[in-house]
Amino acid sequence: RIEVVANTQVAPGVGLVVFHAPRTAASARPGQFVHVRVSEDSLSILRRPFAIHRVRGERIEVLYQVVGVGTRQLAEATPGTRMDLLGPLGNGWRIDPEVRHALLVAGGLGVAPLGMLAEVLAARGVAVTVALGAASEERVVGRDVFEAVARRVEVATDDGSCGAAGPVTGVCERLLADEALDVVYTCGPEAMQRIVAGQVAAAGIPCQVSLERLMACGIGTCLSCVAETAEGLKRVCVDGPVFDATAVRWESAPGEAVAAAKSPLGGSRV
Amino acid sequence: RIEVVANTQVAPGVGLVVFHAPRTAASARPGQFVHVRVSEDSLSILRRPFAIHRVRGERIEVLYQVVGVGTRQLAEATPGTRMDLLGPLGNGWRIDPEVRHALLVAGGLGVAPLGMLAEVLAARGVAVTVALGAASEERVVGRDVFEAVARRVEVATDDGSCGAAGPVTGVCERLLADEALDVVYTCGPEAMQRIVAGQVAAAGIPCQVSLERLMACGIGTCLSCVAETAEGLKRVCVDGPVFDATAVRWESAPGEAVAAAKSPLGGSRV
Amino acid sequence: MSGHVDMRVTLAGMTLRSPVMTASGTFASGREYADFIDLERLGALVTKGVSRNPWAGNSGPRIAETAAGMLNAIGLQNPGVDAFCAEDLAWLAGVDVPVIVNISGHTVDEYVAVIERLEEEPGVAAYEVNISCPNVDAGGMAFGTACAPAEAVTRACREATSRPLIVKLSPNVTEVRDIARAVEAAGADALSLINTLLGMAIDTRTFRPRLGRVVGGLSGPAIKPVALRMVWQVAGAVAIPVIGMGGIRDAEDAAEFMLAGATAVAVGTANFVDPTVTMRITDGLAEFCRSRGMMRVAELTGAMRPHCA
Amino acid sequence: MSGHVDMRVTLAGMTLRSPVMTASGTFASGREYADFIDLERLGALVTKGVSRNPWAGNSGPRIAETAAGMLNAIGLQNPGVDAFCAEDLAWLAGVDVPVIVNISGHTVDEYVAVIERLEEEPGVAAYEVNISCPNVDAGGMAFGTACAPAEAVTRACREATSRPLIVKLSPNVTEVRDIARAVEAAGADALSLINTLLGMAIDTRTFRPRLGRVVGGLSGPAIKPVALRMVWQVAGAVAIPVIGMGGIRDAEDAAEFMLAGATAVAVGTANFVDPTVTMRITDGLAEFCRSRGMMRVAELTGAMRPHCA
Ligand SMILES: Cc1cc2nc3c(=O)[nH]c(=O)nc-3n(C[C@H](O)[C@H](O)[C@H](O)COP(=O)(O)OP(=O)(O)OC[C@H]3O[C@@H](n4cnc5c(N)ncnc54)[C@H](O)[C@@H]3O)c2cc1C
Ligand SMILES: Cc1cc2nc3c(=O)[nH]c(=O)nc-3n(C[C@H](O)[C@H](O)[C@H](O)COP(=O)(O)OP(=O)(O)OC[C@H]3O[C@@H](n4cnc5c(N)ncnc54)[C@H](O)[C@@H]3O)c2cc1C
Ligand SMILES: Cc1cc2nc3c(=O)[nH]c(=O)nc-3n(C[C@H](O)[C@H](O)[C@H](O)COP(=O)(O)O)c2cc1C
Ligand SMILES: Cc1cc2nc3c(=O)[nH]c(=O)nc-3n(C[C@H](O)[C@H](O)[C@H](O)COP(=O)(O)O)c2cc1C
Ligand code: FES
Ligand code: FES
Repeated sequence: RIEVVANTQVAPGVGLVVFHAPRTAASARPGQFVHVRVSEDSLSILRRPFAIHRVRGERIEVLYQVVGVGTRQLAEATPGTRMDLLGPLGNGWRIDPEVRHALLVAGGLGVAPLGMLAEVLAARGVAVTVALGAASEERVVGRDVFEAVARRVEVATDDGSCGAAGPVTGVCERLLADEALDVVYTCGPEAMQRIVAGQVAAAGIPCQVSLERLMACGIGTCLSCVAETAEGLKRVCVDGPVFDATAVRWESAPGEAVAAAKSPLGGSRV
Repeated sequence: RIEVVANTQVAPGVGLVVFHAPRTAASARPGQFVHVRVSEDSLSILRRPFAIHRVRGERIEVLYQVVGVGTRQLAEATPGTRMDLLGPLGNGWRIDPEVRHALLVAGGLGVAPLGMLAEVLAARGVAVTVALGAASEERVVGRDVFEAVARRVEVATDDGSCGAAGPVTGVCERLLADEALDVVYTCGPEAMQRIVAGQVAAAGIPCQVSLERLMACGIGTCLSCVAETAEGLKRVCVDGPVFDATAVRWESAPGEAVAAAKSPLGGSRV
Repeated sequence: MSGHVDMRVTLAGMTLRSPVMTASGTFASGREYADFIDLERLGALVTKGVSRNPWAGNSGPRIAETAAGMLNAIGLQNPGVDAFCAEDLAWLAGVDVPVIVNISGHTVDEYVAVIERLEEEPGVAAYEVNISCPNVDAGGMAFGTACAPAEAVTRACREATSRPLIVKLSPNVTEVRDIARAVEAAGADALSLINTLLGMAIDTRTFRPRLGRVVGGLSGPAIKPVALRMVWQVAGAVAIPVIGMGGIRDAEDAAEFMLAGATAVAVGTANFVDPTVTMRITDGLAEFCRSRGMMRVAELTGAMRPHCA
Repeated sequence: MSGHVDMRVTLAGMTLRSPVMTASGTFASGREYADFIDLERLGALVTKGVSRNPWAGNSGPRIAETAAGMLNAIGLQNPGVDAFCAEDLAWLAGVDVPVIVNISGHTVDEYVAVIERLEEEPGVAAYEVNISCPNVDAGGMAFGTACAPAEAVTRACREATSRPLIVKLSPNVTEVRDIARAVEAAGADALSLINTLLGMAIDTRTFRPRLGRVVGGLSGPAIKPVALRMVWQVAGAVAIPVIGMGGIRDAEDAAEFMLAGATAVAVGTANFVDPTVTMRITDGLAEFCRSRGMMRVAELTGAMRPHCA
């Protein structure tokens, strides 16, 4: 079982927990996730999936938004607490060696799986531009992480308290026009990812999205997490969470039920 | 909800937890108990009943033996933890104003409901003699509490590591012969209480026993905790836990299933 | 605090102050709970099961805790209807709350005998007939597990009273809608469900059953999904109102049952965990409605939306 | 570590290394679990449900968490028996563990077609026929909820194979012993139970069902008391062996099922919580026996003692 070494609030209802997880840290790739058993004696028996936000040596960072019992328990976890953690799981973002300039578009906690991606891209000499969307200035998270490695970071807030006023998709539209981009990576509420995917398709460049589904096993056996794609039903936990935007059958999107009902990503309008 | 102000191990697998519970402390009588909701999100939803061991100002002390999930969680409770606690519940020991000399016979954690009784009796000028039974010396608990107020404290251990070797019922037999007693109060495994009750009856003096049953509500509504008595079925949580030994129909004793299977009292042979 | 939300619901001709009732056998006759809550804020108080003659109940252990639930084999211990009238009803006469008496019997005649005795009493608002009792004429198999006996008890009780008649269904059946329709046809004014699921637990230390009677009734949060499913099925199958119960421990749970089609809800096992839970649920339901701009709690009944409409 | 306790059990003519099996649909075909456990230490590996043609399963959400359990409405998604043979069985050929294939169908013929196809495959140790599937000929009501259809499927499957035939019973019935006897009479070599309890959950935020299909199957610790009761009832009613399952998450749970009469046990939902749970249970069962001086795990089967004998 894995030890919590730090756990701090970084925005209203949003926390950053750091785990000492040498094996997970050593093998994690950007866009993968961990499946966490927050409590052993809880009425809630299932694990909770969380993206690996960043890796720091033997430690991994997870950004979480408190939306229910499991994330509430996670927020209460004090350093020293040990949790059973599976991972890294999932396919992670695909990084094409040809890529010179990448745009990362995050809505709300969609920043979670993009932190490590920005760092890895920058380390490979890829120019990184970031569009961050949040409800308000105080809800913008991970900005420092991106500013440390990105060429350009644009923020959009619903109330205009920071950066452009309105949805991050507006900023995305503008950046697609301004910048010479080779690829777009996006994560956030499914509805927002869908709009971004449309904009990027119109711009004629590849786009990768990260889907979210209710998950039981997290390792590909229970078929709880399937998403409809051009290649048929795919398991988000092992075939995803990252998919080519063109392959996703948005219209199906049972994820919207999740997003609308529960998703922290769904939490903030973008 | 009530705050845990201290929680320490006093013997192998036995802890003493102190609650800051002003209202409970103010109205508690010897032999009553509290019904504790150890955890709110646990798979174990029911409260756990524990005797009030002693009252100190606005605080109450509870002696507990770790036998299962609830007592394990209780053992893990750190000072500052808050728990929902009902009580004082139950009838408590009857104290007859005529009494001049009382014998308290405890087997294992049977000492729990007898601590406050010894103090209250002594405060009223009643001579108190105590017989404590345990598996071994390290398992003798509460001795200091009794020695502070009792005229005489005799110990019996199964392995003879402290006091007389063998069951506490042997010591009881002797004290009944030695001392001029007006009443006997006993708590411990039902089988042991039954033997004591027989010895005391033979000596021709009154005996009060404290029964143990599985309890759901703790306040008299669910009829989980009934015991057969001369006056018919009684609810241990409100009509008890204290009964006149002569009224108890030992032969029925579903409590033995409990005692044998689970009771911390049943835990130690006496 | 109920504020401006109208918490009243009408059920079988009764107008209840709130949809939150107590579940039979988990609240005795309310006396013990008077120290914890204002009984007069309950929608109705459902008493423990009452039989014609005194029942001793089962030998112990009578309960066993299980994951998110508990098993009970109390065996409907009760002092009989005469003692019930003399003690419980007499005390309840001083409390302004609709009293629904839960009826037990081993034969149709025993059910009827209890109702006939209670017809003499003014302080009874309605009857809840528990058809989960073992039917001695049918070899102990519960009245509630087949249409014919369920119908027979209901019809006989119906003929014995003009007061509101609620029949409480057993969940231990293949098709609860069939029983519900049979009971409706026999004259029930409302249905309550679910009673406990038959379960068992074994002590791995002693190798013995945890319950003296080996099997018992499972209640608590563990059974909520099954209860909710049955309430939804039954509410869609009958025209009479449904009282939903099974694992309710907060206002969200209560709302779920109403959304599934329940007109009122009953709280059982949760009273053992928190004696004030019925008040928390009542206040929580009002807040639930207010925060959604609903003026009447009754709007929740059957308001479940189709999936992703 | 199993040490000196003989963990073997014999079931329907098979000698299994251990009584601990996997529950269908919670373990796929084991491949994903090979990273976590030694599949060859399992008593048997029960595959996900396989049908003649590919089944797409239900639209989501497919699961919902509930108190001490979960609801699922996967809808038996599977690629069909041909793809199953080409991929899953081919991979399993390299693993030394008895493979029990779980069979799904909408009609008796579909069940038989799957078995006929699998008869060509050497790597199948036994069949587990899931009669909880909707019977389209009977308007979708499950085969397993009435004696006649349960008997019909069993008899047809029996005629199609001489391999061990296990029939998996649904718990959503009034009298599981009746179904068990009917299935035994129709030629089943063993019974497995329980499948999931039909349940439901509603999202109080959206007022919509939590499952795309509205209702689904409840599994996990919450259902253990019901499962244990049914296993005890069935073990006492039939002569063929019983495989017990429902909420097992540790060795004590497994022991309870064996004490109630199960010859072997299957672990389902717990695999999602801890992928190594089957090994923990296997080792724990051995220790459970050793600490009680039992030399053979099989001694546990039916060893429950009467109450306070
Ligand atoms: C691949 C993946 C990566 C994720 N990464 C993050 C992240 O980095 N940060 C973050 O805050 N959240 C993330 N989520 C969402 C996160 O898993 C849920 O917010 C969390 O499970 C909610 O648990 P809860 O007990 O607080 O909520 P509850 O509503 O009590 O959960 C009830 C059940 O629903 C499930 N559930 C609820 N919401 C979601 C959801 N949006 N997605 C999947 N399952 C859900 C829970 O796991 C649980 O099984 C991710 C989800 C997926 C699928
Ligand atoms: C009136 C009364 C006073 C008690 N006072 C004390 C005390 O001062 N110190 C102490 O250590 N113990 C005392 N007990 C016993 C104590 O209640 C149990 O040891 C405790 O409930 C075990 O909980 P658990 O979760 O650890 O065990 P588990 O076995 O996990 O509990 C499972 C269920 O069985 C019940 N249970 C288990 N053992 C007992 C038991 N012996 N009596 C009643 N219920 C039981 C639990 O409450 C729970 O509902 C008292 C019991 C009663 C009835
Ligand atoms: C201890 C106990 C006693 C019960 N006694 C009765 C009874 O006398 N009559 C009855 O119809 N139901 C009885 N029930 C069933 C409850 O009324 C209720 O239907 C069931 O417990 C499900 O609700 P819950 O999960 O909220 O407890 C009893 C339940 C419990 C736990
Ligand atoms: C996600 C999921 C899928 C299942 N699929 C099947 C199946 O294909 N065939 C079957 O007979 N049972 C299936 N079951 C039922 C389980 O095999 C098992 O009978 C039930 O879950 C109870 O055991 P548990 O509580 O240990 O999970 C499934 C259960 C779950 C949770
Ligand atoms: S969560 Fe089980 S298959 Fe994806
Ligand atoms: S515990 Fe409920 S009546 Fe005693």
